[in-house]
Amino acid sequence: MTEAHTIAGKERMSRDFIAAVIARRFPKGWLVNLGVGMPTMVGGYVHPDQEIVFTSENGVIGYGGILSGNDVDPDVVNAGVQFVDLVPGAAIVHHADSFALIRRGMNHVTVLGCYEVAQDGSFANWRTSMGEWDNLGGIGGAMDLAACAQQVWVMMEHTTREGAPRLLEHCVLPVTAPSGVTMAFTDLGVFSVKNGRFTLEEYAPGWTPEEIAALTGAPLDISPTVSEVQFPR
Amino acid sequence: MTEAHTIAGKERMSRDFIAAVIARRFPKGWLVNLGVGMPTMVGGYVHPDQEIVFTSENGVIGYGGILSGNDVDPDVVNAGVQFVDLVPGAAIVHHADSFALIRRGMNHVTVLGCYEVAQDGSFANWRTSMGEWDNLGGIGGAMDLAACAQQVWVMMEHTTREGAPRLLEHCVLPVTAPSGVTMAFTDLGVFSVKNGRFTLEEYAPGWTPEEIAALTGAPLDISPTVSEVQFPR
Amino acid sequence: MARPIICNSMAEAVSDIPDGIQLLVPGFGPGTPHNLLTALFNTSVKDIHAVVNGVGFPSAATDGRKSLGDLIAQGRVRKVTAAFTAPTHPSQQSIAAEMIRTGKMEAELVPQGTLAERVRAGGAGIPAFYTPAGVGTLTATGKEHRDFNGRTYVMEEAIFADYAFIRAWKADTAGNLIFRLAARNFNPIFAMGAKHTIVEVENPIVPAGELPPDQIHTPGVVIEKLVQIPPDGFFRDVPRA
Amino acid sequence: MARPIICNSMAEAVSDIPDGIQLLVPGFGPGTPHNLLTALFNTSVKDIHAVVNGVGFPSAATDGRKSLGDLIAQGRVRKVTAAFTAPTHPSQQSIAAEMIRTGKMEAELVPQGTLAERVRAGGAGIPAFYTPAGVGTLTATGKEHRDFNGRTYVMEEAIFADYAFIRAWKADTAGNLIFRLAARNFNPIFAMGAKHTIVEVENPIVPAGELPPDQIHTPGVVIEKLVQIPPDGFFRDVPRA
Repeated sequence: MTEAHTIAGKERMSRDFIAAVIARRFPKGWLVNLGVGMPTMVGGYVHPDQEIVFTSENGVIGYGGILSGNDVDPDVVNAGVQFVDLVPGAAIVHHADSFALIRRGMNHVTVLGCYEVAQDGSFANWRTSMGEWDNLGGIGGAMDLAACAQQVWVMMEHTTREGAPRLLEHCVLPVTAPSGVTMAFTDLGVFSVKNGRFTLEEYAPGWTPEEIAALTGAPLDISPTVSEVQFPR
Repeated sequence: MTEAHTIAGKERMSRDFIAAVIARRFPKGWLVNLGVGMPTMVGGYVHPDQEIVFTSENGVIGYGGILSGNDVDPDVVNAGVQFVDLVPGAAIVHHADSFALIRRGMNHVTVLGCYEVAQDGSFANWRTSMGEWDNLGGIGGAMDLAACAQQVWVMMEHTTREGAPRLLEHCVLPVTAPSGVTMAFTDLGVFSVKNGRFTLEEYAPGWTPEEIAALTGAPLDISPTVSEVQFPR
Repeated sequence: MARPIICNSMAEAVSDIPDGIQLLVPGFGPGTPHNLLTALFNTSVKDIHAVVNGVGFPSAATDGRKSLGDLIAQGRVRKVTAAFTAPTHPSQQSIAAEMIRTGKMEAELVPQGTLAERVRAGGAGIPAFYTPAGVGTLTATGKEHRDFNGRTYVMEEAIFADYAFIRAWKADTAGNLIFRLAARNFNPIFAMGAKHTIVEVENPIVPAGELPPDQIHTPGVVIEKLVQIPPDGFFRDVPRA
Repeated sequence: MARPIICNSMAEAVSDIPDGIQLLVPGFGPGTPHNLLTALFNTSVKDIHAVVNGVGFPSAATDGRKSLGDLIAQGRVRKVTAAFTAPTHPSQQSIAAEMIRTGKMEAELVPQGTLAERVRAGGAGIPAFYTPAGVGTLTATGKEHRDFNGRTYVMEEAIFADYAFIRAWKADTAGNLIFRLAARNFNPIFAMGAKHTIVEVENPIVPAGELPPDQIHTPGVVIEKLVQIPPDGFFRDVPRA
């Protein structure tokens, strides 16, 4: 435990809280790709009025929430191979057409899980080893999405279990893309990533910008309109 | 009229005759593309036992004969935009998938119309002008087909209206492909094209190999098994 | 779902198209967006770069329908990229070919499969690819050649256009499209190959959810505008026979 | 129509597969050809180069079904080309990853969209294409880079395999295939991406002509063998919840 991490005796935002914070930020009618892991939770927090279309790498265009129980359709899954339902107006395409649409820039945003994000917009989410290149890792569709979505948002823990920052000046792990992240959502706040700088836009309830800056591995600007994160209704 | 052409007071094979000669040569189960013009007539002369599948550049896989009258389906056409019917087991794909299959080498043979064919297997069928390259011409799918079908057969008149040969040492017109033709079917006979040589395999009824050689603009070998074309029953 | 705009008329659907656009025009006999082409003809839009299988002829129809050939004949098409820029037979005459020959219209002649794949690539975020079609012919003149596994290929660059006009058989309010038989042809790839895709639909546009997700040929997310063909519109190509 | 061979059993369908093949294995949860993979496991085929989304794990199922992971665990897979060669999280263990780490199995890790497009290209006669995916990452190491319109892309070469195992929902005797919902995934492109394509079919194979031509996802002309999943076969993935 680093000294900085002791600040974290305070409660951080839950994954569901972060998912809701992300979900409310989608402008109406956006096409959204949700990555494997934490991001798949975001689908549960959009409002019908937002008319968000969720797309998945496996060619599902227009799915709803994650399902469980015995009523699931075994042939309807999202990118995390979780059972989901199709919404009215859904369409299915094959994998090559799915990535054709992704590369074409169909997605207004992709929300991806993340180990590290740097102030230049690079991020790392597919390999935890820094060793020599040995073709080991789990990329999935993240590199295609990161290179081609109109925006890349990352959803992540602000620090490692040991308290080391995950928002950095430079990524230490191999990157998923050398640039592109515009927003980072952590358990401590909402950060924009622009012009090579992190800016704190919203902070977790009970936290101060200074406490968050102390847990951040890069210079942190504070937005003039910074405020506490509101849990969306 | 050249002197040679006066030999042509003799009757040449009709287009229907040539179409039938081509049709009977398809081995069982071949996938056959028929080009615009004369080749589309070939479809009317296959026997059901041959189980030939005709494909068209516009994504129709499995069509039958050319139709006329009021019972045609206006949405079912071949590469010549002639109305045809679909056979049981037909499938429709879009234009990019259609040419994906063509480039993949799906077609055992493409039968194309032709102005000139040379002994090296090159042929010309898309432009009648020898002038400077001005982007004028009608290629259609011929270049994709000629480059990618497993075999290229050409169906053509043996001579121009003026009596000049269309089987040549070298094409004069701009080529559709610099090689690839394996068989040429003309109104005077059937010719294999192999190792840089034309070989007469069958001659039109009433014609002699020598008469045909005289109307051919390249050296003509005579097959040891040469025979008169039999009109297939 | 994000929804395309459903227009009330063909005129409305083409009302904001500026001069100078690159326009994809599908069709291979059936599947031609006659209604949108006619509506475009009735605007003043010019300097069009049309991407199309064949440049065609002015419409011979007496019912008011117009084709790309009519726009060409009026000098409103700056350039064509096509697999047929002239009739193959010297006995046939074409206004378009004459305009190309005399320098009044620019032309790019490409193999049909290359044309289809260039637009597919554009709609798939692929800037260039290699094909064997055309190698050793005039159409490969000036293009980069490269060998893979002992065979020579030519590099072709993608086309991603400003606009596409599409002709669909069925559509829902989410923009999902189904085409009918050989009317499909270039439509699905051209629908993906442009920034602004406008669709004329033969059947009444149904609510999202009514078309089976497994039977959609073009996902609605790439569609900007839908307009149903009105009762007095140009519905089907008349059988020629 | 030219007809694919209809096999009487999974064992018959895989009986002539030699060692050393490159094999396409689709599936993304649903759509995995479990029956053919199990039949292949029960042969002695080895030295396989598998092209697959993820290397996976040995099957945990108690019903006898085997996965690619079982073939890998037996050392019968020489190489994998995949978008997942190891679990992303260090807490997870994978036999496949350990074999790759220790040099017992060769691996090529590629972005998923690149994997899909490489096979699509192979099945489309396109030897190489350019993509932005992976530029600036380790996966682009040693690959050719090139700029188009001011953006940098990496060149990727096609994959055209010896064999593909396919899982279809419906099929006819002409080999035409229909997939169901997200079970489609890699199946249509992998079906086109190999010299020998073998299909396990969930529903009874119907006579040619019974499937609507407009609803075919894979045209039968690329199919070599069809085999219906028997009553005691592995029909569907069991819901996990």
